Amino acid sequence: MSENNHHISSYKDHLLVLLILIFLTVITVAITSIELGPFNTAAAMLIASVKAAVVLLYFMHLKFDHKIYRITVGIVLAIYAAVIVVTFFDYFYR
Amino acid sequence: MYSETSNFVNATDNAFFFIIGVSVIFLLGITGTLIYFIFRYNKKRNPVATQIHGSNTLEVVWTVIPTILVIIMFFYGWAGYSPMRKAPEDAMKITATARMWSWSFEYPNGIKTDTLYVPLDKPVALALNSLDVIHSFYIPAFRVKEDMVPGRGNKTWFIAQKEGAYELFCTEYCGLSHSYMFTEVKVLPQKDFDAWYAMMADTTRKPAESGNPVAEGKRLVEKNGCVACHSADGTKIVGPTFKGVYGHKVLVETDGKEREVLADDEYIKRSIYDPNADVVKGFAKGVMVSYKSQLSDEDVSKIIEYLKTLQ
Amino acid sequence: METTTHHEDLHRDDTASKLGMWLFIFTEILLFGGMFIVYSVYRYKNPVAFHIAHEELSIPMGFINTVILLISSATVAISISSIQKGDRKLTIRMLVVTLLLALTFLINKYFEWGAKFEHGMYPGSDLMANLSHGDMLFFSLYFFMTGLHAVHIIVGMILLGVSLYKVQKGLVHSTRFALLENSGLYWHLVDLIWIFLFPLFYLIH
Amino acid sequence: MAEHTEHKHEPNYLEYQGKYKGLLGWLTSTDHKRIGLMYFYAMMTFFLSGVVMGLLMKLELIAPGEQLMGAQTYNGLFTVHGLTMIFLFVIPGVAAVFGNLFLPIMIGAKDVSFPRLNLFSWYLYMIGAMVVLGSQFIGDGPPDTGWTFYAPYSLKTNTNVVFAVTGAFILGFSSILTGLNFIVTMHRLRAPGMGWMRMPLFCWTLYGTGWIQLLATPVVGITFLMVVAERTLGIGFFDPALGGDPILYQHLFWIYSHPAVYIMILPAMGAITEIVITFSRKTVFGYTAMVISSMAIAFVGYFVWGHHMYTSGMSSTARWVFSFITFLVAIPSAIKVFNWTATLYKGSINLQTPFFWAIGFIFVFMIGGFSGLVLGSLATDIHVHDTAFVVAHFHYIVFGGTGFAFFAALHYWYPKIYGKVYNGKVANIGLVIFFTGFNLLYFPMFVLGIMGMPRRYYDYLPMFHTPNIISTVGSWILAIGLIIVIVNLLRARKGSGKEIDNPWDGRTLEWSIASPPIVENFEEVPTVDHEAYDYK
Ligand code: HEA
Ligand code: HEA
Ligand code: HEC
Ligand code: CUA
Ligand SMILES: [Cu+2]
Repeated sequence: MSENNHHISSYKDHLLVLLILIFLTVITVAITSIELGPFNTAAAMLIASVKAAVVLLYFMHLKFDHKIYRITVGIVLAIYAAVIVVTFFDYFYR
Repeated sequence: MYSETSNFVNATDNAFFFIIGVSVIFLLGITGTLIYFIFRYNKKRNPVATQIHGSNTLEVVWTVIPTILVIIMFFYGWAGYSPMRKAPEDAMKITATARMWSWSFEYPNGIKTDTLYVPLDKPVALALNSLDVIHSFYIPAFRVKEDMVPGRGNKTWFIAQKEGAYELFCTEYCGLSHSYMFTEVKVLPQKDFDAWYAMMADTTRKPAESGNPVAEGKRLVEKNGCVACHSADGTKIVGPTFKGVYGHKVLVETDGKEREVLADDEYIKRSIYDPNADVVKGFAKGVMVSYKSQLSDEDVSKIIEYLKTLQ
Repeated sequence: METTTHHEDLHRDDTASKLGMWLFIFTEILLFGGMFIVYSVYRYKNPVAFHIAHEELSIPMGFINTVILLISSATVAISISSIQKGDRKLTIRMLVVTLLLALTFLINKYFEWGAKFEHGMYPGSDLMANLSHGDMLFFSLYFFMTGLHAVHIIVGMILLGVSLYKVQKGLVHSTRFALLENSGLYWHLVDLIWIFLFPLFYLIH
Repeated sequence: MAEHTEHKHEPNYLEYQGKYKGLLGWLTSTDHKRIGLMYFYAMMTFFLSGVVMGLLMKLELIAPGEQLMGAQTYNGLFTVHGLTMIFLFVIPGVAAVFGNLFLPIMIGAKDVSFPRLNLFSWYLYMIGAMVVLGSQFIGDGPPDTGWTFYAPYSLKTNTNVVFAVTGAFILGFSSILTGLNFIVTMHRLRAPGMGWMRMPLFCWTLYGTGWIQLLATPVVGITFLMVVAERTLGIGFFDPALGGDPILYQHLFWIYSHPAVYIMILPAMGAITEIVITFSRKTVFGYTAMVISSMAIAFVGYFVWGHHMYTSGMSSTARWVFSFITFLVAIPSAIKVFNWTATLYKGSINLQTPFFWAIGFIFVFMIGGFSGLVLGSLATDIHVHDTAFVVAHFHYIVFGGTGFAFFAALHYWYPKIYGKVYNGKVANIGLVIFFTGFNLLYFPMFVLGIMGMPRRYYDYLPMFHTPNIISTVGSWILAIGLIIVIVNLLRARKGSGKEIDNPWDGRTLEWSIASPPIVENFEEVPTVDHEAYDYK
């Protein structure tokens, strides 16, 4: 599968990604410290998802690996999301 | 089996008949086809197989037809079920409370029974509660069932349409005496029901045992389901036996520490009102739950009188 | 998985190991996923209690730990790049830094939990038993989820420790780095989970 | 390529002597075939003990009132019976035994991708089994919660729940690792020319199963851990007295346990597909449809768990959503049944024991499946939920489905596994008795359920007496059939059968090699240049 494409990320890229992640963390803390009501949670979760995507794509190398990995990760996360949605069919409508 | 016993029977049974009907047709059809093929195309009759790789038309046909059938099944099921959720406004409201392993029904005028009495042809809405674990309220003849979940209410309703007595089971497994947690629904014509209702509400009428605290205590212990867990003859069931409790030392665990207490009035009362404060050694915490809402101080002292006699 | 990588060279299949690691990561995601479902349901049912309870947790502490984990993720990533480039020394150095960061994370956690314990707040304590229902759920989840996360940190440290050892022995090198790569993937997963735990427990209200 | 079978110079996997001899040689072996057989022996032991428990329960139920045992014993029995049958027999079931034995061979590989992990899974399985069964003897008595461990009863009861739940957790891990191993094997070790769409259909079902194992099992794992934490540490997750929501427990439990029923049935369907094909000497009807339906069952099956909870107090919206999806999941099963039937058309059917088992499977599976439709529909499930009807449904489909498929597969691959042939006539007689007993045992339970007899009932009202008697008598007939079947197979092993490499003219790769196979299956890895079932 991915035997032949040996993409090696440079150290600089890793550091850049790290900076972005820390920056996003600071933003989350800042945003959640002001009162935004329900958007609070939404914003925090959105940023966490962006961070997770960055980790997955760069640190975990999904961006450079064979696409089978990206597809399976996508499917797994989609199934998980669907499970949450279906669970909340119960809780939202009680 | 039953017909027209409640307002839900028809719709539910129609769904049954449709699903089972379709199923039987398919079952017989497919089984018949299999047997025919085995007969017609066995090695002796048909030594050389014809290779067929498939047919998209057929695949589509036998995907679409079952899909349509299945959607009709869904619809019947849903149509039969959806009225079960909405009790009419004018329904008579009864609270059903389950605990291990007894039932208690409370009527609008405050009386309590362990058998459910309902008037004929009148909607009855039940609020379902449980005090300890999950039970389930099931009247097969009426096609109603709903779980009784502790900590959150649940509800169900029905209109009984035929006079008589019907079984009422607990269908959610709830421990040792799950299979004995059963009682009856009695459907009375409105006139009889009203008479019964008035009689029960009449506080001036006393049961036969009144005046004899020991006998009344015994009746209370039986009526409130204590006997499901406590024997009077020394056998250990789920809880410690009542035999010889009163006046003896008991080893209990209080807040995780063991200690010995004398089973006096005070202790027995605490055991009934707050059973998890002192947990008798060798028994589980949380199995018995408080009877504070069911037994008055007076009741408890009668029970104590009764316990005194079991030495 | 560690057991999968040292076959005789005959059977060696790095891609298989990596695929296996990814599949294992999926199960870990669903493992924590189950808890996130519990968390979101209880948060939905007890919004006020969760709001108040979260203020008991120290944001700076959580923030520091988040940054620590992010840095450690970067160092692992660098160590994987460097082993591929053949820079063994840098690999070793980066792995040591990662392990130290992981240790710091655990020490922080220890103090954080310790402070709670001192206040009488620990699973099974009287204080906890007497909390309101929502608070009780919040702290039960807090201890359970961060506890399980800490277990994963320890497992990750073991994996990285083994990789470090093998790098030093020269058993893991620029053409044979599947073990390190997979341990790295696992470590990123641990980071990934924390990325969600941090806002859920410390920040949002 | 099935023709040339001049081998015999290499020892077969049964006789092979590695570093260790005898039992130790088996216990340390990473050969997938040996591991498969080790699963098989362990599983048969557990199955038979579960069977004896079932028999005891039926004896107790022959009449109202106490017959043999007290209520506590009965409650313990159905719990352990359920745990044994579900977690120790049918969930690993066909996949762990026949998947391990034949998946690598069928795709032309020498072993699975991670042989040691495979052995490790077996050990986890054994440890988990010991812990589950240990809960019988250690601590405060056998768990009495039912295999579902519903909160809050499972949090309150005095019995040994922690042990049983921990055991189930370990078993879950074993199952996850097996699934992982199979998926990677199929991705990496297919022989040259063996494209995805050339894999035998049994492999495809294992592929779908693997994904369910990976993605569903962890959810129940964590749920069980929470139960353990709640019982030992006294923290609240599911106990309403501490603010928890018992219905959430049910959600989490069924998020796993519904997909788990497809873990049980998918490989069984795969095995049946192989048998139907081989014995009609004809390529499968609708290969692609079979592949798609397998994957669809795996996928849709993930979203129907709520049909176990129609009466739990879930929101009405959730109830109809789950009901609707439940009906959709029946479609791919229907497709399979139709394709099996069509495969027979114009075949040249070889009437042998495995084929009869397969037909038996299709019949009882249909009855089980159709009763599933009754349960999937809201109005009717309200009536029969948690009654004997449900018990009948799942015995028909779990025992009737997976159990029948297990025996079908055993009779199908027996010559390959042992290089021996059993007595077909006796096997058929056993099957007929088994089949009769089976229907007598479980069909009355449908009637009981519709009459309203709840399940998990130690005692019942006299009105339920007659069907219960029939059912108990059925269990004895079933027992006789089972004994005949098993003794027949045991005798074949001891006795001197003819050695046969391809007794049924099968076209999948395992029939192209020696019986029993040599240690690494193939002397040289085959190259595949045709579709999965190339009958001419
Ligand atoms: C191998 C395991 C297995 C399988 C495959 C299934 C398959 C199905 N199950 Fe079953 N089920 C269990 C094992 C299984 N089940 C167990 C163990 C329980 C009880 C758990 C417990 O409480 O202890 C249970 C309980 C259970 C319930 C809960 C009952 C209750 O507690 O109230 C429901 C409800 O919807 C249900 C539905 C179904 C359906 C719709 C299918 C479908 O997948 C069936 C599909 C098959 C067919 C439909 C037949 C073949 C099709 C044709 C011949 C073509 C014609 C078809 C049409 C016209 C549609 N099952
Ligand atoms: C694969 C799954 C599987 C299998 C094969 C079986 C097999 C059997 N089960 Fe099943 N059963 C379950 C899975 C299974 N069960 C589950 C999941 C539950 C739910 C548990 C719960 O509620 O939590 C359940 C519950 C259950 C109940 C319901 C309990 C209740 O609700 O009150 C009953 C009642 O009769 C029962 C009976 C039987 C019987 C008689 C068999 C028969 O098949 C057994 C057939 C065999 C024989 C009749 C005997 C053969 C005898 C021998 C071979 C003798 C050996 C020889 C010597 C010792 C010399 N089972
Ligand atoms: C579901 C089972 C159950 C029911 C019903 C039940 N109990 Fe109990 N009871 C227990 C258990 C278990 C214990 C021991 C643990 C404890 O102390 O909480 C106990 C303890 C007691 C004790 C202390 C006994 C001793 O030996 O010190 C008394 C008194 C008592 N119960 C009275 C009652 C009365 C009166 C009723 C009915 C009105 C009742 N119980 C109903 C389970 C039950
Ligand atoms: Cu109450 Cu079962
Ligand atoms: Cu299901």
